[in-house]
Amino acid sequence: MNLTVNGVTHEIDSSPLTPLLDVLREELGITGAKAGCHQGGCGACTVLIDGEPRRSCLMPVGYADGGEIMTVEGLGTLDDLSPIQQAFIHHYAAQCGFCTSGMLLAGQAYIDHGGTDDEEAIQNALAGHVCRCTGYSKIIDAVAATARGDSFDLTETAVGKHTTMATGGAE
Amino acid sequence: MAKHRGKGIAAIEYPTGMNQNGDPSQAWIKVKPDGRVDVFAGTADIGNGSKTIQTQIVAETIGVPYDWVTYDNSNTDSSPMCTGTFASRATFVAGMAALKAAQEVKVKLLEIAGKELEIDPSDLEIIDGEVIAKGAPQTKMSVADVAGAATFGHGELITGTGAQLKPYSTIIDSESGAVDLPPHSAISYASCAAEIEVDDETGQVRILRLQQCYDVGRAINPTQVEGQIEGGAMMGLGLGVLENCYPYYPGVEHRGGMFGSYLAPGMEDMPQIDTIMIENPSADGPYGAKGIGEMANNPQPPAIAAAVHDAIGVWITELPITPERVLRALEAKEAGTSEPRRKGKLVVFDEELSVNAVSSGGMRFEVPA
Amino acid sequence: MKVVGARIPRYDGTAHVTGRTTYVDDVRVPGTLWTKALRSPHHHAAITKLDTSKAEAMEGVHAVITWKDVPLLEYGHLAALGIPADEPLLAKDEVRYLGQPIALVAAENEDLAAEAVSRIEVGFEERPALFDVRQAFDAEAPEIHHEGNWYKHFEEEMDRRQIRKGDIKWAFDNADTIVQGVYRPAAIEHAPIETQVCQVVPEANGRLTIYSCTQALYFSMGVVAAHLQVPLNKLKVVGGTTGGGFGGKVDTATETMCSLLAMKSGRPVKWRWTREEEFLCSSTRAPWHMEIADAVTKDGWILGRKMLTLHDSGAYSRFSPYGLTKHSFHHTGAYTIPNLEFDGYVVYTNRTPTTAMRGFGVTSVSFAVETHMSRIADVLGLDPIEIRLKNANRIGDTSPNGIVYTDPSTVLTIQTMAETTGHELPADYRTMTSEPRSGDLLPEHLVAQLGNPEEH
Amino acid sequence: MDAATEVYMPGSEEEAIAAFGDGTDIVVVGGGTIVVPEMSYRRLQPAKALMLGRAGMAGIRREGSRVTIGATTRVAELADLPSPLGPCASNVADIEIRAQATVGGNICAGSGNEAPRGDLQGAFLALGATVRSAGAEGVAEESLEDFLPKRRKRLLLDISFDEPAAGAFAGLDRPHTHDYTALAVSGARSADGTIRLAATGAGGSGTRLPSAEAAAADFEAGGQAALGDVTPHDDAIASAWYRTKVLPVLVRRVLTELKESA
Repeated sequence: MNLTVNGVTHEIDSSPLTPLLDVLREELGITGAKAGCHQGGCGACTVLIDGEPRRSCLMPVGYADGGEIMTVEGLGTLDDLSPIQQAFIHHYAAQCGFCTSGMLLAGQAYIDHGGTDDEEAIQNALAGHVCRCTGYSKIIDAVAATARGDSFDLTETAVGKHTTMATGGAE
Repeated sequence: MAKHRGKGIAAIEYPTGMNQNGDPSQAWIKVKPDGRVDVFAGTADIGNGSKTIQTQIVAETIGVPYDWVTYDNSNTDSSPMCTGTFASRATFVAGMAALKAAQEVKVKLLEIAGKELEIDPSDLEIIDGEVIAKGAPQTKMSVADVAGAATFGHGELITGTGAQLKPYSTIIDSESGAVDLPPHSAISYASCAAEIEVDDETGQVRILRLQQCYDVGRAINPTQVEGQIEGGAMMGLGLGVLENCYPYYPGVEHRGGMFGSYLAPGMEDMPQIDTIMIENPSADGPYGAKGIGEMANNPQPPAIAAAVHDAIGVWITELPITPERVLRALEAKEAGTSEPRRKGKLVVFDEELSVNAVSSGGMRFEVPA
Repeated sequence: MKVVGARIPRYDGTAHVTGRTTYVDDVRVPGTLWTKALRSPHHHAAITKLDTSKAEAMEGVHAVITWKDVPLLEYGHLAALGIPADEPLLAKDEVRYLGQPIALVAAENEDLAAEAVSRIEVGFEERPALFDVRQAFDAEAPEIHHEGNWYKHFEEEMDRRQIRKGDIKWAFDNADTIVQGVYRPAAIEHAPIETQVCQVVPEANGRLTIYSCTQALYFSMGVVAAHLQVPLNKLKVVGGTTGGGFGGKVDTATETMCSLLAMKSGRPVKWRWTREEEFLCSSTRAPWHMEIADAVTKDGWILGRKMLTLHDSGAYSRFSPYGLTKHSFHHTGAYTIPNLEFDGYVVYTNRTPTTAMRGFGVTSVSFAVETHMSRIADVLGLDPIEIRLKNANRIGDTSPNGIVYTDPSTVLTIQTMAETTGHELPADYRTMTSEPRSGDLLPEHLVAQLGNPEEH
Repeated sequence: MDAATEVYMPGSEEEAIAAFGDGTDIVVVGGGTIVVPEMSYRRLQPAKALMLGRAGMAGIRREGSRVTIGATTRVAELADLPSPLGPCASNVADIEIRAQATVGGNICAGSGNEAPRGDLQGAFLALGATVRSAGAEGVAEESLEDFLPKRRKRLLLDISFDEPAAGAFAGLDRPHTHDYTALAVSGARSADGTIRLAATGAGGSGTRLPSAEAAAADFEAGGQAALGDVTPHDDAIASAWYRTKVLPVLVRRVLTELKESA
């Protein structure tokens, strides 16, 4: 079998029923997709297969044979971050970071398929991805901002949409 | 079918740092020959953002740009002791250690600069990477040059160490619970208003909006504080209406082993979350900061419980407030058994849940009458 | 320049969004063995047989460990706080919860390790289990812990955490109404997206490098060193980057066992819990049972509180006594209640041991106290915001254990919430501050009980 | 983990039928969303696996009012079909899993470990669907009701039904999208006015609700009658008590919707 991952083609030895996630992480040493559950329940392992978001822990590698896989490592480079990567930094959409690569790729696919900054549509598209840190709102903000085509200042983060600062006592 | 809306509130407090203190954190800093600053601390970043926060504290305290500072918490060989990232202590306690180490670095930088500039160090300050004579800003020297002079001229290594420890607060009277020292150095406060909707046929409770107000002391990084508050709100929502390891508690049957059977909140459960951050500086935290990470999941469950009562007139005091519990409570209401027992001045709720109803006398809860 | 207060992006933000952050599961060490655990299939049972020879004999299996391999089998994580050890690292003659680890295997791959686990011969004799904390004190309750069914080592070997303040009898005698209720928040999972994971590498110089997802590097290092009975310079804990913790990764759940396997096999060893293990075998937030009776006046003053807390600790103590103490210190919530009688017990059951979780000890009491507060308002027909403001703690008031509040902002946060939600407050509640009470808000019972705040 | 598994990946339906044989010791893999995690957790270690993904068995065909759906058609592709199938399919898991999971896999799923499986079974039962399958006695066609008990032993090839005059679906608002339907009711009314009802999540597989159908003229009575057709169970996401309480509500909602679409 052959897999093209982030533009590089690899010969694969694993059995066709091996989860794509295990092939990426253990056979190829590409660790951007995270093993959060091996149940399809958390979304941390989502990658793009021919542009479509898929849980790599559920995908038998045999079905990805010949396909183009994109992991988070292929989304942008350190000196040329993709817009959604910039958005996640600017909107503080990653805390511990373990769900982030799955969120990014699901968000990217949503935008590639014409998704807008409509919050409900984003929630629907990313609904199966669990984040235990952020409470999701900044992830939604980041995907929406990318969909809108915002540009991002990477020296500071955005003020929360529903946040007010106040002073309580004398400093 | 009817959907009912309700509102409820809660106000809470939470201690910052370990409950009885006695939890040290330490940091040390070295300055490179070009003035760049390396911080070593043992505080794990579990997503809470302590790497960023402690880096900000050090940059601010020394007076150098943020991007001059590197932060290394990667191992116990190079980093000193830190009790850990819990008890809302990573900013409040560990941040203080970093601050103290930075203060020591600043003193040493000013000493060297004083020698170089032939000015008393107390007449110098550091602003944005430059040592400047107070009142004579044209007399200055970059921190890079100071560090170079220390290394190559004075033969000195500029370092700083910081250790933060509030002594352990001992319970000196086991009868009353009294302690010998204040057991926690800062208490944070918050309030929450919840707006919910209940479907009285399926029992589903949907959280529509959470309006929350937190006294954060001082937001070292307001966006990160928002992140803690928003993330905590969703965890509190889970606690309130979704999550349960033992769906048949006290039974242990059917414990969920997957995200599909253990209901951690998902994106579609999100209400609108409004956050008000009040900065009411703490006397003990770095730059007045308190720790609000943990308390962020505390006020939602009681606010939701009150909102459910407002919506459908029943008190559900076992969490989570599942659809089943809603329907059972509505049945009890229908049957007229949900009202508290009133006797004289006593108003007794939840008698069926009480230890008095379940134990065979080994434990009782008696109210002085 | 102002760095503090600035909305600076995460220090590790770029690493997170490019997949370059190295979590423990991303560490790659050639020759690493994989680990699987034999776990208890029973909630409570005697171990009558444990024979690992068939597993050890398998090709590709490099180490099997049981309790016999642990230099110090029982180590109390909070021994420094006077909380004695009661939990073996690996079960010896008894299992007290479903999923308790009994033996571990390190093998060439996970399949082989799982196969080896299945070849360990183990026998059990089931014992009665206890799950309801309310029945733990009954004469006929099954005995499930060698020290009895509840923890008995609070100060001066008290079997409970106790708070006494003021004159509880006076409060209940003088109450217009006594409102009583029961509050029971559930056990919940921390459920970080990164499950428990550890990699240990035995180094040529005799040290162990422990790649850990711990929330507390030094704490975990101390726990490992104690079990292994080695000085700290034999260990290097590498970590600081954790894929979510929420309290669950304060437990040193994997590090010691991986270290023992690495020492025994002389090979790098890795153990990554499955999501099922994380959900079914990892420690949880405790379920709590709380009963409150408040003595209140008809205009909403809380004169006194009597409270009973049963903290469902699960099979072992771990951090529960600490959590209960914290709970007791905060059982008045954000209010000043002058007369208190609190009794709290750490009760053992045959569930997974519970541990610290976000808001440890206080999340439970916040739920109980605040729901109770809403109920009191409802019973008395008072405004739930006003009754809270009335009783709010003020500068100079004292906490349950006698500590003076110096900068409370209960009043401010509640007023702000009222304003935000459009809740009209009467003028005296709108202008209220956290300054010491006076006038109507310093009723006689508080004058008598608190004394003159100026004296503090 | 599956090194010992003999894997077949047929390129046509004929090859798939041949490889399946009489179904002995063979595990059928549709999209993989059920089989792969079961193998990851070592609950399933098949001697032989039949991967259908490239057998050309996907697609939705229409001949007049007859709709035929191939076994490996993705659940996502049903989303735009009329009720009850469309809304039922949209309610399955999340967007990524719907795009990988197959109709055949969903229908043939065994009972779940911790929660019900086979979300689509109820909708197809309500539609009076017919299954074409291969196995021990060759290719056979039978009603889904007759097929369900054999679903673990035969290879589903396609499923077909006549488009109803009206359809309706009511499910519980799940707090989550990761799992299988806690409880849902599907209903369809054919051109002659016959009403068929079925539930998912009220037993080990989808369940037809004949008593509810018989009493369907009165929505409340229909809802209560449905309880006679099911044996609700406790699991991690709902208790039997709760399912008993809510099933009549969902039946009533479906009957109401069917009436409103008249």
